[in-house]
Amino acid sequence: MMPYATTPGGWMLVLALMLPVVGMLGIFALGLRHAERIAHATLLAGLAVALAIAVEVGRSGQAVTYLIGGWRPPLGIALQADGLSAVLMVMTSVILCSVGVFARGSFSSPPDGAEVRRPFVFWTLLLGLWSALNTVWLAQDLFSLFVALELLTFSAVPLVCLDGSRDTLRAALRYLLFALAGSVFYLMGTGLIYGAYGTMDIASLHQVARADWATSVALGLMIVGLMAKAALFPLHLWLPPAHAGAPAAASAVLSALVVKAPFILILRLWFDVAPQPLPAAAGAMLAGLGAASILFCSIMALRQARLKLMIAYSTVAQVGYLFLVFPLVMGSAAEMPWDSVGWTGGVLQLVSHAFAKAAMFLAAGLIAEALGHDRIADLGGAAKGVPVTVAAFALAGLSLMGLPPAGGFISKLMLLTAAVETANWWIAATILAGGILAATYVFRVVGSALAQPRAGLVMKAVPLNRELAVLTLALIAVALGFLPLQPLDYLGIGRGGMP
Amino acid sequence: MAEFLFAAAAIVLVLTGLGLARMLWGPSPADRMMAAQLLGTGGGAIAVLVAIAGDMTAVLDIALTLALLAAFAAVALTLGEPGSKRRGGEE
Amino acid sequence: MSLAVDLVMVLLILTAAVWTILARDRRDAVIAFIVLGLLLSLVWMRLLAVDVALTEAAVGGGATGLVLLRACARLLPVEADGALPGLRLQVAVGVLCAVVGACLAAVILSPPEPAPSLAPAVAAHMEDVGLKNPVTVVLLAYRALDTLLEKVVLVLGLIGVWALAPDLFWGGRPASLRAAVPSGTLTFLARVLPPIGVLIGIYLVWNGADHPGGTFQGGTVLAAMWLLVMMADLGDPPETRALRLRRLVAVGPALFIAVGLAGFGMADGFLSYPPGYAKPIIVAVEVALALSIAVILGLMVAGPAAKEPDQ
Amino acid sequence: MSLLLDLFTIVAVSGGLFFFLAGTVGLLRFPDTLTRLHALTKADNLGLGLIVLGLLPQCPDIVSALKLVAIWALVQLGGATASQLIAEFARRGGGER
Repeated sequence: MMPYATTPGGWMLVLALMLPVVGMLGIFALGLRHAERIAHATLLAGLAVALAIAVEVGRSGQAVTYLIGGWRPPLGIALQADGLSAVLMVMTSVILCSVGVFARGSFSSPPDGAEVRRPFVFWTLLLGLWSALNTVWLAQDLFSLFVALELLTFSAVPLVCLDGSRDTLRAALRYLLFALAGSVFYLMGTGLIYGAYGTMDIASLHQVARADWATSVALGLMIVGLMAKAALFPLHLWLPPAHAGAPAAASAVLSALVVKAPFILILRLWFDVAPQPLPAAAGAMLAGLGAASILFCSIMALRQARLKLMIAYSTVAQVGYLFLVFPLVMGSAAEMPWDSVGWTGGVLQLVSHAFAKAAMFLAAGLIAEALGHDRIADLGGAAKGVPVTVAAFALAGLSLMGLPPAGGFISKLMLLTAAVETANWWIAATILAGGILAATYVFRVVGSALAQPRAGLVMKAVPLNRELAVLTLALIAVALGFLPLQPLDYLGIGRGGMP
Repeated sequence: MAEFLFAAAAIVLVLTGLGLARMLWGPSPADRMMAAQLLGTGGGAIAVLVAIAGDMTAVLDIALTLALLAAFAAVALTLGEPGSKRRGGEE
Repeated sequence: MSLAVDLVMVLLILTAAVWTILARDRRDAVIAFIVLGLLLSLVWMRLLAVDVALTEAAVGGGATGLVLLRACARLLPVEADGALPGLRLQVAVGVLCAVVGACLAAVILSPPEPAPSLAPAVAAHMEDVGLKNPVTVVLLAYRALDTLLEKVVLVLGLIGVWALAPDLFWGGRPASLRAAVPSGTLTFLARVLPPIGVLIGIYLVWNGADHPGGTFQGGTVLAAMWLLVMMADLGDPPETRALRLRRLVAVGPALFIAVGLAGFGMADGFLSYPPGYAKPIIVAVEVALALSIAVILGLMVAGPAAKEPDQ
Repeated sequence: MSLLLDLFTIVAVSGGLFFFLAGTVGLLRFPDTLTRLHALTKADNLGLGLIVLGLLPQCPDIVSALKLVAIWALVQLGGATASQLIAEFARRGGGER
C-alpha cells in the first residue's frame, strides 16, 4: 500500500472539520443575536467544501488525504476522503442545509434579540453534530474515531430532550446510557488493538492484523459497542422514544445521519481492519440481527398510534437492511468488496434512507404543526392543508418501501440481486417481507392523510419554504432511483490501495 | 536508604489499606469518609517516600495535588447531607 | 517484595471496586468510588505513569467526588421511587460484565512479545518539537487534533448541561453550591486554600511542557479551587449568559484552532508549528486550554441555570 | 555526617509509620465516630509530618525540600478542616442513615 501523503486539496478536509466547530464556538461566545446567521453561513460554506472535496475525489480518481501537522501515521493522524466518504459528506451537508432551512421556522430567535434556550442549544449542537459526523467520515485513526463518537453522543443526546418534558428527559437518559456503554466497549477494543499492534491507524492495521484471540476480542467488543449506538436489534430499545421525542428538525438529523455513523465504523472495522477472510458465521450473525430488526420493528411501526413513533421504529427497521450487507459482500464473487453489487446496494440504502427519513420526520413535524397533533388515525384533512408536505411524505415512503422510481427501490433491488447471487435466500425473503410491511405502514399514514377532515377542523398555515425544504429531500431520495443498476465505480475510489 | 524508604511506603500502603475496613463497616458515612481521608493522607506519604527513594521528583507533584485536595471530598460530603434535601433542587 | 506490594494494591482496589457496586446506600458507594480513585492514582504511580497519576489525583480528588455526592443529594427525595433495576437485569448485567472481564483478562494476560510500542518513534521526533515531556508532545503535537476535538467535546457537554435549564431561567445563575449549614471552618479553608491552589494549578500547567503535568491536571485543580470558593458561599456561580464567561469557555479551543490554521501560512499546514517557535506556541495554547477547562469543569459541576436572570 | 542524617531519616520515618499504625488501629478499634476522628488526625498530623521531616535530609535539591514542606503544610490545613467538617457533620447527625 502507498504510504500516506497529503494530496492536493487535502486542506479542504481540515476545513470540513473545523468550519462547524468555529461556527459552534462563535454562537457560544457571541450570543444569540447572531445564532441563525452564523449557523446558516457555516452550513452553506460547509456544503461548498463538501462538494469541492467530492469533485476533487472524482477528478483525481484517488482519495484526498491530509496529514495533520505533517506527522505521518502511526505517530500522527491522517484524514482521508475516499469515494465513500465523499458521498457521505455531501449527503450530510445537503441534509443539514435542508434541516437548517426547515428549522428557521421552529428555532428562530425572538425579534428583540434576547437569547433563548431552544434556538441556542439547537444551532450549537447541530454544528457540533456536523463536526462529529465529518470526523467519523474522514478520520483514519481508531482513537480519533472514538473522539468523534464522543462528539456525536454529546451533541445528539441533549437534542433529544430539547423540549424538556419528563418523558423526553427519560428517553435522553436512556440514550445516553446506551451510547456511553457503547463508547466504553469501543474504547476497550481500541486499547487492546493498540496493545497488540502498537498503532491505531486503520491502513497500518490493515496490513498487520492477525487472526488471533486478542484481535477477535477487540473487534468483537468494538462492534458490539457500535451496534448499541446504531440501534441494531436487540439493542434498539433506546431509539424509538429518543427519536420520537426530539423536535422534528432534530429527529430528522438523528434518524437520517447519527445512527449511520456507527454503522460506517462497523463497516470499516469489518473490511479495512479485520484480518480477511472473516468467518462467514460472523457476517451471518450481523445479518441475522439486521433481519430481526427489519421484521420486528416494521411490525412495531405498524402498531404505533403516533406518527413520529412509527417513523422512529421504521428507522430501526431500515438500519437493519444495512447489516444485511456483510454476508452479501463476503460471499460475492467480486474481486474487491466494493466492486460487488451488495456494497453499492448497501451504501445506496444508507444514502436513500437518509434523505427519505429526513424528509419523513420533517414532514411529520409540519403535519403536527398544521394539525396540532400527530395521531395517525386523525390525520384526515392533512392532504388538503399541507399538500406539498403530504406529497413529500408519500414520495419518501416510496423509497422506504422499495418501489420504483425511488432510491430505496434501486438499493433494495441491488441487495436482493446480491442475495440471490450469493444464494442467501433467507435474506432475499426478508427484504421482500420488509418491503411489504413498509408499504403497509406508509399507506396507513397516507390513506389517513387523504381522508376527509373532521368537521370544524382548523388548520394552521405552514410557510411554503419549509414545505419546499422537505420536498427537496424527498425528491432527492426519489432521484437516487435513476442511478444505473450496477456497482458504482465512484464508491471504490481511493480504496484500491487497500489490498 | 532507598530500600528502607520503599519498604516504608509499602508499610504505609498496608496500614492505610487496613483502614478500608472502616469504609466497609461504617456505620455512618462520616466513618466511611474517614477511611478515605486516611487513605488520602497515606497516599501523600507513599508518594513522597517513593519520590525521594526513587529520585523521581515528578512524583512529588502527585503528593502536592493529593495534599491540596485533601479536604475536598469531606467538604463535598457535608454539602450533600440529608438535612438539606432541598439543596440544589430549587427549580 | 514488589510482588507483595502489587498484591496488596490489587486487593485494595478490588475491595473498593466491589464495595462501590455492593454498597446499599448511594452515598456509601460514592465514598468507595473516591477511594478507588485514590488507589488508582497510586497504581499509576507504581506503573511510572506520573502524568496519568496526576490526572487521576486531580480529577478523582477534586471533581468526581463532588459531582457524584451532589447528585446523591439531589436524588435523595426520589429515593422512594423504587426505580432500582430488577433482579433479572442485575443478573444479566453481572453475567455480561463477567464475560467481558474474562475476555479482557485472557487477552491482557497473554501480551505479545515484545510489546509493540510507539514510544521510540515518539522519542525520536521530540527534538523537532522542543519539549521534554513526551506526553505533552503526543497530546499537543502528534495527536493535536484529538486533543483539540476533546476540548470541543467539553464545550458540547457544557451546552448539554445548560440545556437542562427551564426556558424561564435561561441565562440565569446555577443553583448555589453553598453548604446548607454555614461553617466557619469551610469559609476559612476557602479563604486560605485557593491562592495556594491557583499557584499549584499554574505550576502544573507551566511544568507540563517538560515534566509530568499539563493543561488537564492544572485546569482541574483550578476548577476545584473555584468550586471551593462557591461552596463556601464566597461567590455565587456566575450567570450563564455572561459573555465574558462564554469567552473564557471558548478561548482555549478557539486559540488552538487559530494556531492550527495559522500553520497553513507559517508552517507545514494545519496544527504544525513553525520550527523554533513550537514551545512558546504550545505553552500559550496550554495556558488558554487550562483556563477554559477550569471554567468548563466548574460550570458543569454548578449545573444548569436555576434562577431567572437578573434584570 | 551522612550516616547521622540517614539515622535521623530512619528514626523519623519509623516514627511516622508508628503514627500511621496508631491512626489505623484507632480508626478500626475506637468505639464511636468522634474518637475515631481523633485517631485519624494523629495520622494526618504526626504520621505524614514525621515522614516529611525524615525525608528532608534526603532531598536532592532545595525545590524538592520546599515542596515537601508545602505538602506537609497543605495536609495540615486540609486534614484539620476535613476533620472539623466531618465532626460537625457527625454531630448534626448527618452521618446516620
